[in-house]
Amino acid sequence: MTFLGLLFYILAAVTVAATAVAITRRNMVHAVVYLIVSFFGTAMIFYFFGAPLLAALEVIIYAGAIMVLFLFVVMMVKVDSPGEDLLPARQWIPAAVFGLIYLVIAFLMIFETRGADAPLGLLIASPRDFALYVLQNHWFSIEVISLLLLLALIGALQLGKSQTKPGTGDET
Amino acid sequence: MHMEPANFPYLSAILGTTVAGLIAIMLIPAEKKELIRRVSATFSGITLVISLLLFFAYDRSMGGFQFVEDYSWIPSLGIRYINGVDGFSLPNLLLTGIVFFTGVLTMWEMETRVKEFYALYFLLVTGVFGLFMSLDLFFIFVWYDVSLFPMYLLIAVWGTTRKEYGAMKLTLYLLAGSALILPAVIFLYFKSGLGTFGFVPLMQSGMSGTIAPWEQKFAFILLFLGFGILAGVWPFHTWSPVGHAAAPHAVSMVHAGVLMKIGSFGVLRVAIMLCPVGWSYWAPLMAVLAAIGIIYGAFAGLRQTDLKYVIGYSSVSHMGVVGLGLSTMTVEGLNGAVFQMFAHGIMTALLFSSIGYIYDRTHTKMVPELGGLSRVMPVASTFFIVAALASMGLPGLANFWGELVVFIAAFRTYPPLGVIAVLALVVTALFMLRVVQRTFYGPVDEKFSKLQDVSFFLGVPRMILAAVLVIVGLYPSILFDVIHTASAPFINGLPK
Amino acid sequence: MIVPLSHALILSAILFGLGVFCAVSRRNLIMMVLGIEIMLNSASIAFVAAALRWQNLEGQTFVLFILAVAATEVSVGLAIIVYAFRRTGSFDPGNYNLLK
Amino acid sequence: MAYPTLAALIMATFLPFAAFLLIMIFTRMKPGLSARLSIGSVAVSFVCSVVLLAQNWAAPGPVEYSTQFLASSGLNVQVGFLADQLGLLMLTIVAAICLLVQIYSLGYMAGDPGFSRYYAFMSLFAWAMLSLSVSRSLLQIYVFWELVGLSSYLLIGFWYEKFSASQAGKKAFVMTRAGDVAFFLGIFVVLLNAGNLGVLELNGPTATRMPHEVLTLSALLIFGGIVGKSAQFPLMTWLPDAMEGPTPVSALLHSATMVAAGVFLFARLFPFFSLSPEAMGVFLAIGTISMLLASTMAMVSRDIKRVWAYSTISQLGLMIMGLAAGGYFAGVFHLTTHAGFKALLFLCSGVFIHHFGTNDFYELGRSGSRGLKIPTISIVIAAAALSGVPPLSGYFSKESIMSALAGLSNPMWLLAGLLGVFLTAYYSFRVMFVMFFPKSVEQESGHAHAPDHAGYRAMTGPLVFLATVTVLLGFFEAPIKNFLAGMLVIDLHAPETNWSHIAALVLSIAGLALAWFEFGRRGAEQVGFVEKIPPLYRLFAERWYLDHIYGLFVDRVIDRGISWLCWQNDNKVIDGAIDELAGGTVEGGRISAFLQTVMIQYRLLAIFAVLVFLAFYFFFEKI
Repeated sequence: MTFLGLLFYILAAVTVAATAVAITRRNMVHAVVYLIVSFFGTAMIFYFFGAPLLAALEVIIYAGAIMVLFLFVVMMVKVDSPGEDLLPARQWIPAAVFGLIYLVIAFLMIFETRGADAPLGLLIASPRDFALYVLQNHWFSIEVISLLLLLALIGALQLGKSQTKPGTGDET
Repeated sequence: MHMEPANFPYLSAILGTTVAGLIAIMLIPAEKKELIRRVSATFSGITLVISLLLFFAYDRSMGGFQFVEDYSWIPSLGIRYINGVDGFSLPNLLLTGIVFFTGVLTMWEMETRVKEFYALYFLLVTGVFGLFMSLDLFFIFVWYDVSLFPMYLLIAVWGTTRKEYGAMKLTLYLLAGSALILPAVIFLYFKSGLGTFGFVPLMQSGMSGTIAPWEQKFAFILLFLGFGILAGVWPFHTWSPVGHAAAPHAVSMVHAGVLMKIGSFGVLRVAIMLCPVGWSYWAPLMAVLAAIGIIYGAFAGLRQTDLKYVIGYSSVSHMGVVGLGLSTMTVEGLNGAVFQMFAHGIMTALLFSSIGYIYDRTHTKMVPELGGLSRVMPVASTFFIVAALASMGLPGLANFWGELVVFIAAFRTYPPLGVIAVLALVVTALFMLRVVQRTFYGPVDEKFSKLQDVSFFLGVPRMILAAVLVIVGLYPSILFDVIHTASAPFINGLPK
Repeated sequence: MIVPLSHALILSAILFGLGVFCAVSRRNLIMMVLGIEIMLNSASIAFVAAALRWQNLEGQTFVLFILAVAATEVSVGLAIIVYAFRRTGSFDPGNYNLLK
Repeated sequence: MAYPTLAALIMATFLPFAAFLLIMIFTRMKPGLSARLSIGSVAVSFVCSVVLLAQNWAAPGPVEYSTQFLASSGLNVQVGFLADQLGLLMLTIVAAICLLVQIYSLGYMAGDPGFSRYYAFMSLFAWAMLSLSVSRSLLQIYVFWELVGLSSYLLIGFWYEKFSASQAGKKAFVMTRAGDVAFFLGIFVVLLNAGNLGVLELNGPTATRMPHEVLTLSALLIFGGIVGKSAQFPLMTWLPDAMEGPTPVSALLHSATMVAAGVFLFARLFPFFSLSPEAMGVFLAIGTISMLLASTMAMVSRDIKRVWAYSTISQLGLMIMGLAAGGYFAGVFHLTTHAGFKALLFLCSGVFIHHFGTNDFYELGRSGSRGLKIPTISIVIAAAALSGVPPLSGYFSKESIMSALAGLSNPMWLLAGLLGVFLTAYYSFRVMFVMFFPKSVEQESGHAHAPDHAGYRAMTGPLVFLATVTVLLGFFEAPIKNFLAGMLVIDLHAPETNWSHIAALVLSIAGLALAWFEFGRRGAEQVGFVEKIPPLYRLFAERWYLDHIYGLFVDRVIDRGISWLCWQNDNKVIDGAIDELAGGTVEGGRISAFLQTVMIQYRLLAIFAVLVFLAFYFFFEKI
């Protein structure tokens, strides 16, 4: 086991543990913070897997932008859901059952796959190469994504705006 | 099979008249009820006249399909708009014309949603007419469904006893039937390899054995059950009493008088004529079911207290006679079956029309609540009694001849079943006379003593129906001559 | 020389399972969206590992798009959640049953 | 084939039908016109039939007109007229009695609200019965057979507001229908085996081609129709109930003509039936049983019309015995004479009933029925004829039946016949003595002397005519015999056995004497010997419990048994299955809708579960 391999296992353990803790928090602020930890771990794994640009983006967008957005929303509505039944039995039991089956099958499938146990080589896609590849081969998709983001922006604005009008749609 | 083209599209003219009537009714404002009734009567009268014209203009010495119109419709699928009548469909066409017209007159006094009622009624009858005259399986199927859907609304909106239940039950049953028919039609379409839905080429390939025997057997049983549900074949008959009882009078008339004939006509035209090998294979089953239906309907009718249920069960019994005739594989059997279709249609229409009048006055159709009506409304009672006598198979009225011929054919082919069917005559007489006795005889009930007897105008539809019963009863050859032109060549042309 | 692909895939599978568990069993809309984020993230890990295994940048490209979609989804999703919260005063998904 | 003959036949048969239609459609509101139409048409029929009879009196062989009917239905059925001696004789009898009864009804039915309806039904009956008499084929006979059944139903239930009347009509129709079904099946058997339904063909060589068993079977089945229509054992109980109808109707339909149609059919197919000795044996037995049973019932009834109804059954049984014993002429001759005197009996009783308003002859006697002179004399003549008192017509016809019975090898039949003669004389004169020698007369001033108005005259006119016929007809035995002999294929072997004549005469006088001893002599208690034995009395009065058995059968087996089962099967089994199916579909829809309508997370879970299963599937598929 190499040093990097050891680091991967540590990071993986941290990520899984942080995620597991996050999804069981009653307080959403705590949950989001734990999740940020999880995303940092993921970013590190991306880096080891030779994707430095993606690692940076993971930190910036996921851990930075998205999680902060969550924090804003949680704080804005100021509800720490006191009444929430954390994990209702009629939901988590089937979820756990299916999840376990899923994991078992996933493991079986992964170990059945030939060539999956070969260790990965070290290789780094530099941001420049990556950017060139994307813009050469997927420029149209990039445009579509940008349009999507624009639409999301307009949509979110619209949703937020209709809130401000008094008397519309408060109660049905 | 001989196909004689029409020099004028009479058949399309019938369809055109009903559609024109439909449009005309839609255009009239709903408040002008009287106008709507008159328009309906006019247009239905025109169809009656045309169908009468066709009936008498049909060349009996030539036979075959006449007044044929043939236009391409969807060439890529081989669907053509072909209309034509032969000896099997002509009596049914005339029956539809008569029942249609008299039905419009029967509902003259109805006041709720007149416009919608007549519009749906015209739509229903358009489908029925189309089915009887179409010679393309695709169109037959389409017309079948066209005639089913208005039925649901007509019963659910204007019906009486448990109308939603009755309407739903009827629609589900009949759609189940059409779900059996469609696969069989498509199956035949592909197995014939002709790429056509045309009736005549398919029939020839059925006769010549291009469609293999097992394929015919398979298609036949699907088609028989599919159409048989509509014909009230035992044990798929329970929709019929419920549906009859729930429907408004004119719809009961069309329903029992014509719609059940669609079922038996479909069995004859589609199942039997397209799959003769399947027919000979399944005929014993048909005969057994029909005989059970005859005796069973009569016995079940004995216990009914609702007038319309009584008629519903008698219909089951009488349609059993039709089925028995169709199962004998003889000329007489087919003659009798088609004759019985006509006679039963007129007879039931008269029964329902009379019940309609009585119900409109007394607001009940439960036998125990009625009584003594013969004193209060002698003419209306007479109409009912005439129809009841016809239903008992009394000579001199139309039904007797159909039953006689069918029974003789059945007696020749299946002697035990023939005996059972004849024995049912006693039971039918018993329950019909019971109903007549309890409804019309006995002392007059106080609450009915002020009721009016049927007026001349309202008597007209009943008079027409009763007159047809008597005329055909006294001179049955008027129908047999026509039917024979279709049945004899068909039976003689059957593959050995 | 780091780890076999299978180990990365196992990590991804475990994270996906946790994400699904979160999305399905927490009675809280925000936590559901969080669960979806976790699932997307686990998929990203699988993509990046696969990109490394087959020396192909296509996998990384996919992760880029996943990031974009995740950002879009979260922004619109959270906006809807806030909107819905204003109307019902709750994050409980059981309350959203007007279509029933 | 002479056209005047055909025209006469058509006029004789179809005019009443025209009258029926006219009355039903146009003149329902005009009773006088209706009656005139009806009587006029029957009168023309009568004239035509008399002309035909006279014309053919000397002509040998039958006259036949036929045409193909229903050719296009695939059946080969000939219809038309068969004017042979028997048919013409029947035609004349029917037309004559129809005419007389219709005239009589002018008085009897006067003022009834259904006067027009009455005449319409009478015309319908006349049409059907006249056509039946000259029908050419069995199918045609069946058609009119049913139509006379219909008119019988309508006329029995004429006063339909009375429950018992409509009940009796229904009973009559259904019971005769039961017999008719056998007849119908018999027609099928004949048609399928002989290929022809013509009466002449069946009596001729066609029948001999049929296998013997089939012939016996068809004869027995056709006889079923005769049993129903002529009210023989075991379908006899409808006839006494049929007396609920107006008395003229009873006179016309239920004694003289319609019920005699059964015997007529027997005579029609006599050569055919006689090909099967086994069947003839059965007929003989049934005729005998009916005759004796009905006589016993007549001995205890207190209702005058019912006594005559039982006597009708008994006399019809006697005719069938005569025919079955090979006495063709005897049976037909008794049919002829019986039509006359039985119609007379009923019409006379009708006058009494109309006048005194009761059916109980004890009551009639107490009310002073002797006061009505013409009816009294006529009814005594008729009763004497019924009992076989010489020189009235009944004497001659009964004697010839006795001779036929005496010709049989087994003397049992003759003894039964003689017992019948004795009982007949006893019960008919029981009625006479009770009516005219009552123990006490409650004289009411207005009642006793004869009314003298048009209605009464209309009623008594036919009585006088019929009484004359009854007195004279017996002396025409020889000419009628010669006339009938002209048509017969088989020989009328009627051996003359004097001792049976004498025995019959002695027994009828003995019956009369017993009746006199118990009812007629001064100081008699007027209680019959049967009434002194209560179990026997009850058995007779309850009509040997036949009605109870039928009632139980219809109620328990048909209504509560089969019909109940069918109805329950429809409701529970078939509808239950369908409703279960529908309910199951709805339930299934609800379950699948659950996934769509409940919380969003269940949907997610469902998606995930499907995903898992897909993974499962692909994984194991790969292995």
